[in-house]
Amino acid sequence: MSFWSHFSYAVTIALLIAGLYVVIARGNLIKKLIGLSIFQTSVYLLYIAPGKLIGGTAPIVDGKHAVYSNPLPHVLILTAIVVGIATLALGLALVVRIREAYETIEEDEILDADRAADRDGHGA
Amino acid sequence: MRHYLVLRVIAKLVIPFMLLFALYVQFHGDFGPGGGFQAGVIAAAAMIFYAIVFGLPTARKVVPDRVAETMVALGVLVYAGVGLAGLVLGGNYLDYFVLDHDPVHGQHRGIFWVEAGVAITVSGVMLKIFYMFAGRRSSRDDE
Amino acid sequence: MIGQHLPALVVVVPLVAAPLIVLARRGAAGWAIATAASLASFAMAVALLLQVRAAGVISYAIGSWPPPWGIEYRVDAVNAFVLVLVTALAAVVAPYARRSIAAEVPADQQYLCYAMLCLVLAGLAGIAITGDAFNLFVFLEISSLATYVLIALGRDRRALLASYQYLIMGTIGATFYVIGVGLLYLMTGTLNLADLAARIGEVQGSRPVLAALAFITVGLCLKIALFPLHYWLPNAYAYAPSAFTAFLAGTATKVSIYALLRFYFSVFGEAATFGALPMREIFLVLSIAAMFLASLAAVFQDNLKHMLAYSSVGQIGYITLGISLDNQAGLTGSVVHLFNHGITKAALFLLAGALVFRLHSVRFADLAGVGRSMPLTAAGIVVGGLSLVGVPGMAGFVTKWYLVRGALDAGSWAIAFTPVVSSLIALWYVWRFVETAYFRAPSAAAAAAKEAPAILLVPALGLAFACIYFGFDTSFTVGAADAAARTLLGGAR
Amino acid sequence: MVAAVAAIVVQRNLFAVVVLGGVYSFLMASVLIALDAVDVAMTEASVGAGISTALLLGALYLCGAEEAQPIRRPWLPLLVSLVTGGVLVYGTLGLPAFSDPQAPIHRHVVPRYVNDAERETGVPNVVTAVLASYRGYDTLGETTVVFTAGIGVIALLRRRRRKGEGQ
Amino acid sequence: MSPASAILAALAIPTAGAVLIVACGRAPNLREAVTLASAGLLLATVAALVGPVLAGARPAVVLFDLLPGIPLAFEVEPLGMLFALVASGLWIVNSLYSIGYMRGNDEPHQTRFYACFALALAATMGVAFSANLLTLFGFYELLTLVTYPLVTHHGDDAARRGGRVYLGYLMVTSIVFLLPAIIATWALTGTTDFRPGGILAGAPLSNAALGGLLALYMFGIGKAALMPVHRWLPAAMVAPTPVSALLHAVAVVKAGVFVAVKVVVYVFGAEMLAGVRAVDWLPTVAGFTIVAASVVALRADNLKRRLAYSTVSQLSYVVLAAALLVPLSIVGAILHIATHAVGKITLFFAAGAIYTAAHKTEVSQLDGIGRRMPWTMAAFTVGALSLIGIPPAAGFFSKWYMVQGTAAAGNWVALAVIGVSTLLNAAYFLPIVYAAFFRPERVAPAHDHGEAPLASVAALVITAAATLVLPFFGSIPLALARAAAGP
Repeated sequence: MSFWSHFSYAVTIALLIAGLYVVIARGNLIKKLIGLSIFQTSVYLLYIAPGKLIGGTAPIVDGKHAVYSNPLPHVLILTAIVVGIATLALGLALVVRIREAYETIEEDEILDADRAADRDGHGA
Repeated sequence: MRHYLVLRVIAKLVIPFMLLFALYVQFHGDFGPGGGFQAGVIAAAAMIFYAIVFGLPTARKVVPDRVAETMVALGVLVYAGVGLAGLVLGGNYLDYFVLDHDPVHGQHRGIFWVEAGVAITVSGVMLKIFYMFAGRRSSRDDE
Repeated sequence: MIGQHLPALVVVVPLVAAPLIVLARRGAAGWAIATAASLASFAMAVALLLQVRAAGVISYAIGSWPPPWGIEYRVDAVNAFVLVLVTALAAVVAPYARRSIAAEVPADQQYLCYAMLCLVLAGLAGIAITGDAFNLFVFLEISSLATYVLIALGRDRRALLASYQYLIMGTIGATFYVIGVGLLYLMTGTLNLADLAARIGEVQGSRPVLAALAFITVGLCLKIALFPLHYWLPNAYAYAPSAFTAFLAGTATKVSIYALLRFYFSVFGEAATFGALPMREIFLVLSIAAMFLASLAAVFQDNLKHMLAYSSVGQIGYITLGISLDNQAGLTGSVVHLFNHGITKAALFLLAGALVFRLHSVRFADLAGVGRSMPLTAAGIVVGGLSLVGVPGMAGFVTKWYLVRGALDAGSWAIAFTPVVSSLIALWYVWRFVETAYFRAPSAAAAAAKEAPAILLVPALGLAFACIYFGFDTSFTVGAADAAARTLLGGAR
Repeated sequence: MVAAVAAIVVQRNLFAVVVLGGVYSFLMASVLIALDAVDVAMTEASVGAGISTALLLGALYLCGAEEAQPIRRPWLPLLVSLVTGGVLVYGTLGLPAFSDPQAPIHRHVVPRYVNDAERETGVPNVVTAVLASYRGYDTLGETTVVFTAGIGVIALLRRRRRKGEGQ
Repeated sequence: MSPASAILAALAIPTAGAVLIVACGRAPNLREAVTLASAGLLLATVAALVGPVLAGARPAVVLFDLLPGIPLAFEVEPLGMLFALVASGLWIVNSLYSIGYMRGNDEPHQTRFYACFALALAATMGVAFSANLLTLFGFYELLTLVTYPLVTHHGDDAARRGGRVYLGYLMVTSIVFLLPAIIATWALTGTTDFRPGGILAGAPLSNAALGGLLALYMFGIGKAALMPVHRWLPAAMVAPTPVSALLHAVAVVKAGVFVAVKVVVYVFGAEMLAGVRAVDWLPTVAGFTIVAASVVALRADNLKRRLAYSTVSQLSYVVLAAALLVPLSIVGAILHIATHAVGKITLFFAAGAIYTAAHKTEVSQLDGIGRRMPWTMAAFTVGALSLIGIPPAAGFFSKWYMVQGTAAAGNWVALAVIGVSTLLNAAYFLPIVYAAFFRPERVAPAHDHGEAPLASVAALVITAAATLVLPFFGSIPLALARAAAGP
């Protein structure tokens, strides 16, 4: 198998690594979410690319074509995209609330604030 | 951006077309790309555009919060309802064949309704989310 | 006629209930609908279990599209049991929720709370019952999103951060799962679990399959909060509204464990799972680490909910230990512990909720002497605690009995000692509560408190009693678990 | 596309990051079209470039746009993500080659969709057919996810007196 | 009442008693009346079983499956019969005594005290009659749990600390050693039922494994207080004296040695063990415990502490004798459970009476106290004689059988141990008696006191009397012991 035969995977993996890295490494809650969505989009290619057949067309049946690319991954990824945006929206809403409760969206500053609160004997 | 006359005129022109396009995507989804989800998004985008141009309160008059929230729930109910209809008519859950004496028509009908359900919920949700963020914004300004 | 559609209805009923609640826009109505829905799906789950016992595996083709083209619901001894657990806890928690949520959540959000509860129930039930790998992911996300929201509705502002962290971890986990499923799909061309199991044979041991195994394992273990991936769990449990914590603690991790079992034994197959990669050793080490480190962490919490949360991480170690033993007795122990720990932890968190309801706090400092002012609640917590420890006559004992037996069958005395020793750590942290509640001068709050209202006590003590009942009458739990273990080991699916 | 992502990783001004994110989504959409996934492309464009960008901007407006301090101890996260990638590389190298018509995904299950969908459902767009009928239950779930997110956001952001918070 | 239903009644009566006690918490007199009544009923019920059992019947009840194949089941065999007889008999006297003691020192939480006490008896009956290891284990743990509130009765820091040690030792040993041993037995033999001649007899076990299993059992039964797991016994001394009496004479430690003997006889089987070299460590450990504990007792000045260590050593007699594995010694062991019970309870009653009347706890304070409390100290003397093993006190006879046993087993070390420890017993008891009667009071007591409250004195006189007359009516215990020891 040549490198090109798996090129799409290489791209996928590059995106995946970048996204995951942002999620874990960054302290800014919004930046984390962006990383998360990149991480999710990387999966799209993993599903879609293998569905492509060179010489094929979009899976909309008309008399003219014989070869169609695989529709099932498309369906799955449509769902995946929707799930992704839903998660993003929810995450952002959370971030907004966090911002209002803590006046910051930097993770470690928030943790410091909580520790301080603990020292003052607050807490659940 | 209240006083950008040009923008408002353009908006008045564009928005109906956006909605039209949404409907096209909705119903042409069987033959070309597109379907309930995309249609819902576009419709919502149109409303959001309207809200940005003419201001949140105006938009809220056109589509009140209550309506948006109802849409959110309604869409799911429509979709799940189609499934239950399949049950009642003696098929399995989400069985479209039984929706019409001719199974293929049944399929058509089922797909039409579920796509509608998706569109309703999606547009409702998008709009509602936008209202929420925007509303939050104004609330934070006057806090 | 209804009978044959139970598999769909058990999920759809709560799923439809959610939008209805949103339309109702009222706390009271929402509560009524949620309760009705959860009771209904509980009844249906029981009926399903009986059907499965009578007729064997039930397959339900949604949309009448035969699998693998359509999505299939498939009920066997394993997931019928899990379904009963999930819906039963929902049916217990729902009545309890009214007062508890009213006390902890602002009025205009309560009906949303109930809608979310229904969605979580629908999602978890969907995970448990589905026979389609991708459908499992969709319902996993339904339950997860609803869970994030419910956690964030907790009173403490830390609930927000806990929810956010869970959202990040949960999404990463779900995405890992999708990657794994994707790899499997690319190798076999199908998403139906049974079909996968049938077709995976020819590509068994190939690299993508191994990678898929790895990804699915990590993804699900994030959801399971298997040590050391439990980072999100304690705060999530501690700051969510009490009623929901009980439901979450009793069901969410359990269902994920079920999914893992399903993939290991039904899809990949026992041999491949434990043969290809050193899964057994990995799980053994992690389980033991959880059983000791997490339990020890539980000892040093200053807050009852945190203590219970860490104890959950430890108890999950018991379950995975049984998996790693990979023999009849061990798996029976695991599955039976799914149930026993489910009811035990739910009971404990419900009672903790009763404490919150009266004392507005579950810190040990405020619980001092609560044994006198709230005797029933405290007694219930002691019962649940003893069940965690695994005192004979309690549900927890049955688990330990089978785990030790499993370890002995696996021929290792060393492993046999781990569950019993770690149960002593459980004794340690449970006794911290006992001494605080009974042998310390009452705190101001505790002295003022009255016993919790009946609507909170009845469900909670009901579960606490169940801990004792299933310690004596093990015919249901062990019977079902034994059948489940056979199904898994037999790979009959 | 990779470049855009790289930029996102290093860039610390969140506005820029969001805009780049939009660019990235458009690129992704075009790639998807190239792969014949028109529906997906359309969705990705409207969602990734449209909605999520709008949401992010809204959130930024509420939360401020500067990402504060540089990354602490980047090595562990780097390691984790690299290991993950590594496992995936290991896995993908065993996969069938690009556009191999003999790959299982083209031989099993799918043929029925492509060949019989129009006859069975009367819908020429196979994607729609599968989405709404064959795997309609997934789509119901997907709709429910959207619904959940919607009321979730309502629950979180409805203006409420903030009693009890931060105590 | 049929024997089977008698078994269930033996469990039900104390339980119901506990419920009633809680119900009558407001009215102390009624409450104590309930206690005494249920104690009397229990003794009657248990006594009703003696006849059939001596006649060779083995009344049994099988309730329902606890685990598949392992039912909650009871069966009365001679050993359990004797144990139940002793426990229920002493409960009466002990309640009588408690009434005097608890009122004399107006202790708090008396309702809780009596209720837990009754429950402890119920658990003891369960232990005595259980027909398989699982049932036994359940009641064994239950006994630990219900006695915990008794040990921590005062609820202060000292009590909490004592309670921790108590619970810690008993739970750790039973869960970490006993439970795996039971499960292993189940895994090996497929059953947990007690059987004359033992169930492990046919099991495929190497000698080493057998020795290990025996070790798990013997140290798992922490209640038998075999060194080094004896620490909980002195720690539990923080409890009120009637509780100490319960722990030492009526229920807890007795349950320990009872289970130990039962395991040796009905799980391993004496004949089977007799051939195994790998179990020879047991007599050694027991012997060491006997001597070491006696030495500690000798050096203890606190009276109750001295009694506690004396218990540790006396119980190891039982284990030692059982470990000799010859019928005579086993008879001795079983008899010793009974004789030590009556003797030791007398001593504790006396100690408690002294504390109640004179608030004295140290041996060195007891000079001349015999003149003020003649009955008490007389009883104390009788108890002491019995434990030393001087005829005609009951202790002599059990020791006599043990000595014969050592001879029969040809184990001269054990014989020596018994001899030495007898001297030590004398050395730590007789000085007390001497000082009490023949030394003048060094300091006049703070307040001029006489005997303890009547109830207490009555109780300790009864037990002392029992110590003296037991030998003359010793036929029943002896018969039971013989029946249990098998051929």
